[in-house]
Amino acid sequence: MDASNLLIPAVMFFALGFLAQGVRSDLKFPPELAKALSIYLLIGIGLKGGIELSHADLADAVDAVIAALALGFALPIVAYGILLAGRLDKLNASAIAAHYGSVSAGTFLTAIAYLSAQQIEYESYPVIMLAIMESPAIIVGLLLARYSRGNGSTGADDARTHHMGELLRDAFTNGSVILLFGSMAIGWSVKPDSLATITPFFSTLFMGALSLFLLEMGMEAGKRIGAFRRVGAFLVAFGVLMPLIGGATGLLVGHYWLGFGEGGTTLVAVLGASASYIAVPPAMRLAIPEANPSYYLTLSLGVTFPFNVIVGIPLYHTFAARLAGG
Amino acid sequence: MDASNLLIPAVMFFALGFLAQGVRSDLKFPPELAKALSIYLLIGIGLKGGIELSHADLADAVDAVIAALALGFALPIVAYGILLAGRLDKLNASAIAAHYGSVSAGTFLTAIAYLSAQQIEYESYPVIMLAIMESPAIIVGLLLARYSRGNGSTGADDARTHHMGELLRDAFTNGSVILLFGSMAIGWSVKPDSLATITPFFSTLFMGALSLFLLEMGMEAGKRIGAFRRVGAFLVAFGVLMPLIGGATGLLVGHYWLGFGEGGTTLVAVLGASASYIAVPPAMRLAIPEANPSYYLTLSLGVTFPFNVIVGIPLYHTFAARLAGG
Amino acid sequence: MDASNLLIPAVMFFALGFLAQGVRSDLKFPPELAKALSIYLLIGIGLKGGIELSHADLADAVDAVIAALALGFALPIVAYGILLAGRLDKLNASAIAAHYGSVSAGTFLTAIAYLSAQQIEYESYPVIMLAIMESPAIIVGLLLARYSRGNGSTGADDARTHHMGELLRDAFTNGSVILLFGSMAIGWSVKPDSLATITPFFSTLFMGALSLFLLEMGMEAGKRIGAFRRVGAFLVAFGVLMPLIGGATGLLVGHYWLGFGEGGTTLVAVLGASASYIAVPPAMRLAIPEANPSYYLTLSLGVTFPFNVIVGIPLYHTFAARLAGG
Amino acid sequence: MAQLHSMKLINIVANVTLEERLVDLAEAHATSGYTVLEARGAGSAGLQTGVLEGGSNILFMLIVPESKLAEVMVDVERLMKRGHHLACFVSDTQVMRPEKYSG
Amino acid sequence: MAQLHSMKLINIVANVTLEERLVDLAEAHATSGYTVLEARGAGSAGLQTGVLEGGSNILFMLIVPESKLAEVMVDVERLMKRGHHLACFVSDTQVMRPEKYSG
Amino acid sequence: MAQLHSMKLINIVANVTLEERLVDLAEAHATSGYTVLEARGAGSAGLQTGVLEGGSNILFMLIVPESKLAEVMVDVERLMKRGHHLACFVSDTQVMRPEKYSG
Ligand SMILES: Nc1ncnc2c1ncn2[C@@H]1O[C@H](COP(=O)(O)O)[C@@H](O)[C@H]1O
Ligand SMILES: Nc1ncnc2c1ncn2[C@@H]1O[C@H](COP(=O)(O)O)[C@@H](O)[C@H]1O
Ligand SMILES: Nc1ncnc2c1ncn2[C@@H]1O[C@H](COP(=O)(O)O)[C@@H](O)[C@H]1O
Ligand code: NA
Ligand code: NA
Ligand code: NA
Repeated sequence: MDASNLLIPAVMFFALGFLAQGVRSDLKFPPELAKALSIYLLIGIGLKGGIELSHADLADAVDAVIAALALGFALPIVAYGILLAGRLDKLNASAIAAHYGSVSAGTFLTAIAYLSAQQIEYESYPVIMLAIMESPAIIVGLLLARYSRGNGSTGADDARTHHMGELLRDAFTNGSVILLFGSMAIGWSVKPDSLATITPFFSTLFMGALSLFLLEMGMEAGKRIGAFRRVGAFLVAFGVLMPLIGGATGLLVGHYWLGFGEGGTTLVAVLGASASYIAVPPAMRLAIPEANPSYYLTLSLGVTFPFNVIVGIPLYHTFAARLAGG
Repeated sequence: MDASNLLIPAVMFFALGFLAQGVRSDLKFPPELAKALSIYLLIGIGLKGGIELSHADLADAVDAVIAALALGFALPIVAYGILLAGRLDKLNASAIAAHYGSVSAGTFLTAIAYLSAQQIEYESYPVIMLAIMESPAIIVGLLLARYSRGNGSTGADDARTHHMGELLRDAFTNGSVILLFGSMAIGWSVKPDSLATITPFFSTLFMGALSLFLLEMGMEAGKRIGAFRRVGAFLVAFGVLMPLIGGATGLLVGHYWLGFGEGGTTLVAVLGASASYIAVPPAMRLAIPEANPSYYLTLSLGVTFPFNVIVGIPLYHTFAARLAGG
Repeated sequence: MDASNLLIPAVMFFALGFLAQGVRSDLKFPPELAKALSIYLLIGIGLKGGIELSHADLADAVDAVIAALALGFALPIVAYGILLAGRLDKLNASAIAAHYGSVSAGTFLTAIAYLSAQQIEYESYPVIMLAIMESPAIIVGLLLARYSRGNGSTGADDARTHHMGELLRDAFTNGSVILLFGSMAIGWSVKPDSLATITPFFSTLFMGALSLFLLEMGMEAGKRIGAFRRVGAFLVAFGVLMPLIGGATGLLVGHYWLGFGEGGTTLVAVLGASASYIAVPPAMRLAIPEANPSYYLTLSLGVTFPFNVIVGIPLYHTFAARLAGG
Repeated sequence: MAQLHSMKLINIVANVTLEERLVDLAEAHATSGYTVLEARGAGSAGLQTGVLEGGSNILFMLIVPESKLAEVMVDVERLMKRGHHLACFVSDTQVMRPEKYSG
Repeated sequence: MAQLHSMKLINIVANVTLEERLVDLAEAHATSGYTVLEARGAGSAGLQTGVLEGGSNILFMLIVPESKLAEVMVDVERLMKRGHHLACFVSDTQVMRPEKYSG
Repeated sequence: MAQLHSMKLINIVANVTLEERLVDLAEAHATSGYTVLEARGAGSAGLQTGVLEGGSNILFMLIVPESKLAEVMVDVERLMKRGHHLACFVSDTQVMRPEKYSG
């Protein structure tokens, strides 16, 4: 594992944003820019996934989907257990757990940039897994919360989020989910020559737009450090421990279950290790309003995201390489 | 007419946005993004038109301009008549009529994408006609409104919009008009090698940016469906009938008057059929404040726009092909 | 000097925006768009500068840096003297002076587009000088203000900006400075093949994005004309005189000190002639709150910027050509 | 000028995800409309930078006749009881056309 | 603290195209300035999502001394009479430096 | 509905560069939080179009118990004395949970 591998634009722009915040620079980003970029990036991933899917082996694809569902359902439960063991109240534990079952597209794309910079091949299925993994985590989070609340009485007059039907609806109409699956469908169904007309926009520019997005995310992450004292040492530690657990699980799933190579296994590890800060927070705002957003945002954005970008990705890759090599 | 022709990114992203709204997804777009994209698209069309114009046959160009003016002045009067026949008050009728005399760049560009996907050639003049057609419609709308108001007394203290001079001024300093003609002048006057420096931005990315814009417009259209009951069955029907009238007129003008081929005739039909939702609504806000914006926005954006994108374009093209073929 | 040289997209889009404002068009730009574009442009310049720097001759680079510092420290003092001679109060004089010691990236890039359109080569060092010149001007402005205030008593409770340490900190953590140096470091350190992944975004699109930015800046400049009466004839005259002084100084520094050719000397002249309207105004808001922003914004954005884009650049280039030719 | 009539202005600062619920609330009470502004800030729910949807606020404004204030506030209270993080403050205001707001 | 003095805060929610007119209005009455915020919402003119110019609102704020309120409201009323769709509400407020607002 | 309790709403319109200072001010007085909205406008400091940082305003809103008003206003006054261009206006408002704002 060679530190110079981190000298890729994506990582360095993230570091620049983080640093700008650290030195209390007055650098400001238009808030709308980050929102626009995240929409653009999700569509770009979706299109890529759809194209891959169109020439993917169905059996393998189904296998990857099942593995993604398994990770999405299992990891939040592990997280929930750890958080309760740490004496966190059940509702905050449920909300945080959902974030760790889901994924961070920004981290995933940084990993792809990291692999590409070293000319490491990777399987296409993880892109599909990424789209799959948003929803189960949200669902598990809601189930944990319902269970935590005991009888649903408090939710009685909020039928929209608390009945099972609505619960599933919200998980699948989540903005990010719609964008990912919608553009995946477009990439899968549109003829290549017709897709080619939008390739310059959604594909050629992709890595540059990602860098700009990560610059802003670096600043966002930096702003959350101020809240570390507030969330407490246990949760900050959890924000470093949980990605290691998720990453290890992902390594095993990627290598032994899915039989991926060095690249693909690294990406599955990143799916397991990363925590959502775009799709899941709004979902939790509505589904578990009692939870404190400053907990889950500080953890996913301020602790786990930087940890994965700087330490995690190279680490998971090292182990993935060992597994593949062995 | 083969439905698979609709499987082009522009149409599918529009459908995706419409669908996202239909399932009440929490997908949100930064409002500024749509505004930025529409500016970008208008400049892109303008530049394209200017370049075309620079090697266009002047006589033909003048002919196209006259035809555009004719459509721009005639269609609103037809629309006004129909609306009055439907017992709509005169001021709302004037405001709505202006929208149908003008054009929708989004619809026009979707038609271009539709033709390109089938490798159908098209004349360059319709792009110029698009730029021409914004203003006359606005002027007719204002004239109809003045006439509806009887003596201009109510407008007495609003000289800025009600005196003929100001009326023309407003029609020609309209933001979209300025962008279209300004960038047309730039595309026409700048040396090719100098233009080449901005081509990657304004041309290579164009279709991708259009897809993103249509995704957001699909959501906007979806949001308007809730207002259908409010505007009433007659107006909704008008929103489907009028594009058919405008489209038919455009077919005749394109084929018999301008002698265009299959592609060009389709585009003229689209100019006739489409209704403005960017340039004209702000103009009507000031010129006919008494009219209810929820009427004209619901019609142009919620009814006519989706109708043209999904049904109209293929339909007009089928007839244009027949005419050209016959 | 041939006027047709001005027929480049950058200049014409600026003119279009200026004109749109002149005819009181209702054309509106999303404010966030200009902010996003300026961030994009600063990163683009920085990356370019960093790449240049990586194969630059160190001795020459150091020489250019020293020249940039000299200009950055000297010009504000000249400006300050002229403004006091014109009976302007010391604090407004200090704030305005800082703007003229700094530079306008928009003007600089227009000059690059101007030279490129005529296939004129230019040295790479001016890009580095641009990044250098933001900070010294801010520092001189603050020093002039402290001196103007006499004893720092008034600032006593505003330690953050008035103590020397903080003063330097603010000058170097300025958002634009961070972006320029940060992306310069990235361009300098990242491997070429890795940089290539973001080149389409930050380099290929650059000139097109610049045109869009200048369109909006043209409108901003146009909006400031209304304030000319308020700032008075003397200051407006200063806004034309000072760029001539700065430009002349830049010509001498570029040709005699740095030994640049026609292109490089033109760019150094532009660095001397241009006044900041992005980096310095916010800095002065905090450091010299007593100064009136409508003075310095009207001058840098409403007077000097248009003057340089339309008259200055061709003028400085003519003299640079003479010097190089002689 | 026309005489002014007293109304109540209800202001709610909350996460943007709550917008849909607040609109439903406005419609449920048949107000003449509502106004939404994008906002950032900080409070018990932590820092809301406005950059990510999960950390973006809105300022939701509702003009209602005093007769409607109580019933609307009951619904707002219900949202708070459910745990939603929001700041709600009510001010006196005056309008020219009271009938417009007394739907 | 310095003593506070009573002023009137005029709020107008209208389509963004009206901004130029409202600025003219503020200047016509020589107010010390004006403030504009972008907004969305819904009302008698329908849904204003803020996405298209024809469907985007602004919240226009004007602080005036009570002595000026009547004359300004007359002009606002004229806009409404002309048919413009807007919501105008006036609140009491207090400032530290009254002379600043009594141009 | 729950009873309403009186609070003060402090509004400050200033250049966006002042935001950091105003946040420090809010924290210094341990308010329960603060709200910021982007704004444009015009005043003694000239036209603020919101396009460039040097010409962009914010509307900074602070809800405080009346007991805290004086001390906060002293700090605001200090900013004005230092020369910062801003408009500050204070309104009466009412909230449901006073304890939330009386940090
Ligand atoms: N004292 C206050 N003054 C102004 N805004 C506040 C105050 N307290 C909370 N807010 C706003 O209300 C939002 C939600 O508050 P909270 O429920 O405390 O997180 C915050 O993000 C702030 O924008
Ligand atoms: N009751 C209300 N409360 C808050 N805002 C309103 C209300 N009624 C109307 N508005 C706002 O005023 C704008 C214009 O109102 P209208 O003239 O009814 O269309 C609407 O788009 C809303 O943003
Ligand atoms: N009379 C007023 N009404 C509303 N807003 C104002 C008024 N005067 C000033 N402002 C706002 O306060 C900001 C700063 O004011 P000033 O210090 O006069 O430049 C201006 O940019 C306006 O947005
Ligand atoms: Na995960
Ligand atoms: Na039409
Ligand atoms: Na300079």
